[in-house]
Amino acid sequence: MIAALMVLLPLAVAVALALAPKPAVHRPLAMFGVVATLVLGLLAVDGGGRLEVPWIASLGTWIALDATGAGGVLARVAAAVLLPTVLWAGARVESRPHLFLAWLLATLAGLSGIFLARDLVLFYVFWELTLLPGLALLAGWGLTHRRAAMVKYLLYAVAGSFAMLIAVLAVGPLSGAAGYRFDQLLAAAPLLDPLTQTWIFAGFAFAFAVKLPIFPLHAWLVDVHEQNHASGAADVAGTLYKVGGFGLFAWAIPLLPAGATALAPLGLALGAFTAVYGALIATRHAHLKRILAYASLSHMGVVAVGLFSLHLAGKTGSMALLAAQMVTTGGLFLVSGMLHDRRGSFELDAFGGLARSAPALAAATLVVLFASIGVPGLANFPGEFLALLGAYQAAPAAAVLALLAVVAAGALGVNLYQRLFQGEGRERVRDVTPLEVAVFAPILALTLWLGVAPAANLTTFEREAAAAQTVTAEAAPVVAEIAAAVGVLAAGGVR
Amino acid sequence: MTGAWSDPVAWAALAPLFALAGALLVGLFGRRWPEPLPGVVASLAIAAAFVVAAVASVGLLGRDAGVALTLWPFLPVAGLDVSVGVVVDPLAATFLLIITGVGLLIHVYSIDYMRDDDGNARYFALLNLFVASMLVLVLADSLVLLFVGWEGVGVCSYLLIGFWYRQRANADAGRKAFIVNRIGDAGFLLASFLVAATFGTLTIADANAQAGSFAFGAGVLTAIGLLFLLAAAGKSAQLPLHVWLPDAMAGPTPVSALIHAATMVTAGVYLVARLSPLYAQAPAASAAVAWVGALTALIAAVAALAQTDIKRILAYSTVSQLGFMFAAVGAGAYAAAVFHVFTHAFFKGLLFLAAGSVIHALHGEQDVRRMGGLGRRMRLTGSSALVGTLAIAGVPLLSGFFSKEAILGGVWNSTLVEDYGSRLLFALLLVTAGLTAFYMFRWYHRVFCGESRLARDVAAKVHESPGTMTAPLVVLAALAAVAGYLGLPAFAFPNWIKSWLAPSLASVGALHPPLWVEWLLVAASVVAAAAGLAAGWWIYERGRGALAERVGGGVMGRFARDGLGFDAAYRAGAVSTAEGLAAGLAVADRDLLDRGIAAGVTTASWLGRAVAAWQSGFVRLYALATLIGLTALAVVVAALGGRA
Amino acid sequence: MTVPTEAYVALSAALFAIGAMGVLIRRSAILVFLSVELMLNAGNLALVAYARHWAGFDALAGLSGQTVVFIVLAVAAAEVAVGLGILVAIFRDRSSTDVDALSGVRL
Amino acid sequence: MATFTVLAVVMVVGALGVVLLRQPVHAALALVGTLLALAVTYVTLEAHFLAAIQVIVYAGAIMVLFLFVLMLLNVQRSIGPQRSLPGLRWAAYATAVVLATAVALVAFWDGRPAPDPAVVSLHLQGGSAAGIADVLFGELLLAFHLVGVLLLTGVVGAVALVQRHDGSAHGAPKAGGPLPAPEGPVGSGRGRKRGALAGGRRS
Repeated sequence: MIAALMVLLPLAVAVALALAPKPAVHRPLAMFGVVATLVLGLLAVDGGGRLEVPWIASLGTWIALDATGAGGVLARVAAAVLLPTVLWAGARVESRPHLFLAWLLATLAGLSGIFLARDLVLFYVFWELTLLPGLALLAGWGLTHRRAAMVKYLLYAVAGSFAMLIAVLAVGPLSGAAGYRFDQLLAAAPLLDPLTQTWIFAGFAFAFAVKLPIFPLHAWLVDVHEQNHASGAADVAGTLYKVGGFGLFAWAIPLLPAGATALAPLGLALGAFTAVYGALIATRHAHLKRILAYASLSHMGVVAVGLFSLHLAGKTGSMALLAAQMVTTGGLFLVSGMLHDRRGSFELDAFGGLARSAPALAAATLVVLFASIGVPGLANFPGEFLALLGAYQAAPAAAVLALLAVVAAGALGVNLYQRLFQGEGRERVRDVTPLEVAVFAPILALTLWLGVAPAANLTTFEREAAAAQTVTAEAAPVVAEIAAAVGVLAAGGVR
Repeated sequence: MTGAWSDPVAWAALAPLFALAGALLVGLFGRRWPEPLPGVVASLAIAAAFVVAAVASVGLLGRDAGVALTLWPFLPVAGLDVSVGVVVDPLAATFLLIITGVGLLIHVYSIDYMRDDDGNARYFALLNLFVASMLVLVLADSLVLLFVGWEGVGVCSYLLIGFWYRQRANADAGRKAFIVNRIGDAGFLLASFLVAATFGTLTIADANAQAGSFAFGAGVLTAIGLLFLLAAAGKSAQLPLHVWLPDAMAGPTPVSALIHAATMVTAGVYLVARLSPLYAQAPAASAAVAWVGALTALIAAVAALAQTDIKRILAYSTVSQLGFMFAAVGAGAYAAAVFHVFTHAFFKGLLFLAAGSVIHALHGEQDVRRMGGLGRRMRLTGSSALVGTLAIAGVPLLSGFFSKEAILGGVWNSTLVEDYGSRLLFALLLVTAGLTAFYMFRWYHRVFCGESRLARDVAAKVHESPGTMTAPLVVLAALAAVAGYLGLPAFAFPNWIKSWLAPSLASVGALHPPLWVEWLLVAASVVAAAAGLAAGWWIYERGRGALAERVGGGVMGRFARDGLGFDAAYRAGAVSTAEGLAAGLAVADRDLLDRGIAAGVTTASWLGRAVAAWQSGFVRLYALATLIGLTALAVVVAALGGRA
Repeated sequence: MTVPTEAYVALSAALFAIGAMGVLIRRSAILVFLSVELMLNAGNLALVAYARHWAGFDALAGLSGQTVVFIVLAVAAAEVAVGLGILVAIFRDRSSTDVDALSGVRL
Repeated sequence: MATFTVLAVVMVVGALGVVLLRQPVHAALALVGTLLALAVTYVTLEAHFLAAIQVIVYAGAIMVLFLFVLMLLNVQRSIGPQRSLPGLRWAAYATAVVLATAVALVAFWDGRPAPDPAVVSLHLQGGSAAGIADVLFGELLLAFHLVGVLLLTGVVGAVALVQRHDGSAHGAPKAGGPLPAPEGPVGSGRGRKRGALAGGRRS
């Protein structure tokens, strides 16, 4: 029931915001929505966060939600990151702020749905629904070339969704599962023959790769970020919506272990390449948001590497990194909004020497930036370390390549800091305002918390990863049997 | 090795917390405090850390095992069970004392050195944060936590080198240090992954214990050792990753003293010493460590000969001395290496602080060609610097002599790298020792002796530094003079430090040559130091300096001054390769991927328009199309003979 | 001798084709309409012809076929009413019944 | 056979007249001829009721309606001289010939046995009104009702289409006559309609 509220409450608040007459209530209402969702998420940690109600009986779909697992952690982090975002957007968005906030809340509702859904069809529905707020934020508040960015985004998203829809439609009937609930699918889908699994997995993986995103399906990401509203708040929503990694972790890999095994080498290669690719390309750009987009692409490469290692530590680490980058990349996008506030531009050439007149801003940015490049003790490190550790066990070469990306990301981080904050300052800019302090506070707190005491989250992630691993191990002999049978049949056919 | 908070030794775990608390206090509020307060608060934090370190060290006396304390779980994943935990043992305690002790002196020194700098609070916050990271590094019980400190000191070093970030060169130097360190860090991570894959643990003690069960010289141990060598080379500025340290002199001089002489750069030595049971099983990796160290020592000493910046000479000297330590840990003389870390912290910290005092007096002048004769105007600084110079040169009965002799003897007698040319290593180090004496004599002479070559306006204002700056100099000079007596030559005298460190370090068998050989080794190092000093005296005091400067001005001299061409090679090789790759990928991303997809979209919409052109609005055309379709159907049916 | 059904169908096909031809080559909407009527009747002829044919094999088929023709007649009447109405409306708007002139009227 | 041949010739000639005659009234009269011949053909096919209906409804009512509209609109001039779709004429001829041939061939190649005329007569009952009524009010009752609804809708639709919206239903059109006024003052009703059509074009 609490899990259902985590979806419904932000949705209701979003509707209320869209209809609310008085500007004075908009920001408190939005804040209430996010805080209440966060509190619900925290309440749902033990047991109270599960729900199972039949939905469309003839299709075998369920309204099944669970806030106690890995998705619950991500949903909570997403809500926590939206807290400063709503605060910031409420003050920074000038035209129709209540609608902007409403779409942010709708994003939160959709994300809760994606993370909590324990029914594949329900997951798919939320997956698609959450596309709308992102598009609306881009369409309603984007910059000059938003149209092109939107079309691109939509094309990629629809192509991915189409692949996933086919996969969803295939996995149920082909496996003969009793329904689309996760446990029902888990009882049947891993027993599919490896070839079928590979095809279905490919469908899922395509959709998830678009949303991760990884090379070569990433072209939409940069344009969308560049064209989003200058406050950076919409970019945070976009960052939170990078749920491809979660899809792989929670659905594709556990349900289709043989397919995952078959395609893991490709995923490892593409992920490692993406990591290096994003980090290197980011150094060639001079537009702050494009740099952040490419840098986060690099993170997603590491996430993919960790997941496709199919190693316990790798998968666990990928989820931790996903949660951490919500905070750090999201935080950096908010910083980009603050910087845009001061200089009216995202071009790096417009900056330099800001640390002199805005030392607190520089320090806070530095913490988030260093967290983002994986400095230990801060948010991204545990995830990055474990993801690469897992990757090393599966494919040392991929880990080495991804480590190059870590080096390159470090170079990128210090380059960026130097061009923004160091050097001879031009005219003075103001240091952090009280609002910005309030925006930074949760970001920094989360950054430190995820970096210093990640154990509780990691345990949750690992439990889920390990459960899937057990199923894989149990299914393995069956899969081998089926494979052998297929081999015999094929041989007979040849004869 | 278990511990509880009731054990005073475990209180050492509080040391980084004190430093961290100081960093937070000063960092958050220090900007609004009146001038000396940030420095005082920061110094008090370090003093508190020093006290618990001292208590812990005293508590450890007479025990044969350290104290371990697990604080909270960190990465409880995949059976690794990494937690935030500390180990306080003699090795850690030694480093704790060095870090907090020298750190405290440098904090005090900085109060006046950094007076009137508008980044005062930031400076002390970062200095405290640095100490905290360094303490985490040496206290860590697992490779992961060690890496937390490892990167933490890198980050603080980056920020402190680029402390005066308004000059581009300073910020660039910080960036360079960070990136080069990051390369080493990649090695550290890879090594950790290999450790996890091989031993199934990331706890240092467990890994060391398991390494003992592997065959002597096992390939995987060698691989781990080499990867950790990469990490250590990055942090300790060893070949080929030494290039950042000379540039790191862009930071404030006390920072150079603390980070780039006394503490952070010794982290690589600490790492190898901490993993000594593993290295003791991997002779090839150990030999690599020793050879990297010896070559670095020689090359850096040669580069130091030609430098003209008062701090760059000391920086190359540091690289060179770190090479000595690496040669020692590589050769299995772990205690000798740690001993040299110990003494080096004093005399190199002293030399840097003396240099800082000079720079302070000369209002920023750093070129030794425009100094000279300062010993008469700054007596305290000059005499302390003399003690430091003689100590590092290896003059008998000063601390550097004992630790350097221990290293030379350890290398000569090494069984671990006996098959990898230990005698040649010894020769290299002996030559380097001579060079060290020579270039340090040059440094001292050019700054403090002879005619004054100061610019006139500067000369008028030269003054001795205030007491908060000279007091640390005096303390360090005293320590640099006497610290060596903790480690008298082991073959003839009681060597206290070796037995103190014994529980923490692997014991590697050493050759035991006849006593006269041992004495001969001592004599050799005395001769090397004497020869170096004599050559310096002959060239610089007896007026042959012009000759030397002419040689230095030639091609070879320029080559040496530019650090033997490493920077240029990296710029031409790695940096431009990476930049070219990035440029290529960026172009590919835009032109191939983005435009390619855009072209697909354009084609689709062109097709759409082409098909839309059929919808002309002419009803009769539609009718024709319909009719043609019907006709085609009829023709097909007819062609099939009416059986459709 | 009975005329074979095939002959009627062939005649129906010819009428249908001529009607279609008319739809295509006449530009006056009224004449297009007349041609459409011709096509409808060609279809009716085929229906009646086959109604007679199948009446030889099935008791109900013949009359059913003829009844369908009756319904087609009724539908044609409705169609004419609406069609001519549209025609008049267009003529009022354009003072012409040229179907090509209506090419702008499209989605 | 002779009867059929005569009727066929009459009908084809009439049909060609509909398609090819320049004067719309002539074409309409040619269609009337064709439909009357068709009615006779129905008689030869033993569909007497249909033949009667054909004469009354088609050749009578519907064609009268056509002629009435022709007169009303008074379209004497053939449509303008420009040919908007030049190749269409020949495409139409060719397609029509191919279609007719193909369908005829299909019909002939089918090769079904001819029915027994006696059985045919028995079952068709001469195509009487009673026989058709049996089917219409039995098997096809629903269709019958739907046709009723359709007719009603057609009537309503026709009225709605022809009705003027500007309230001047009885007033003379302001710009009547065969030639439209390309510019100038436009009647409000016409203006609104043109607007509607033009709007459709844009979307």
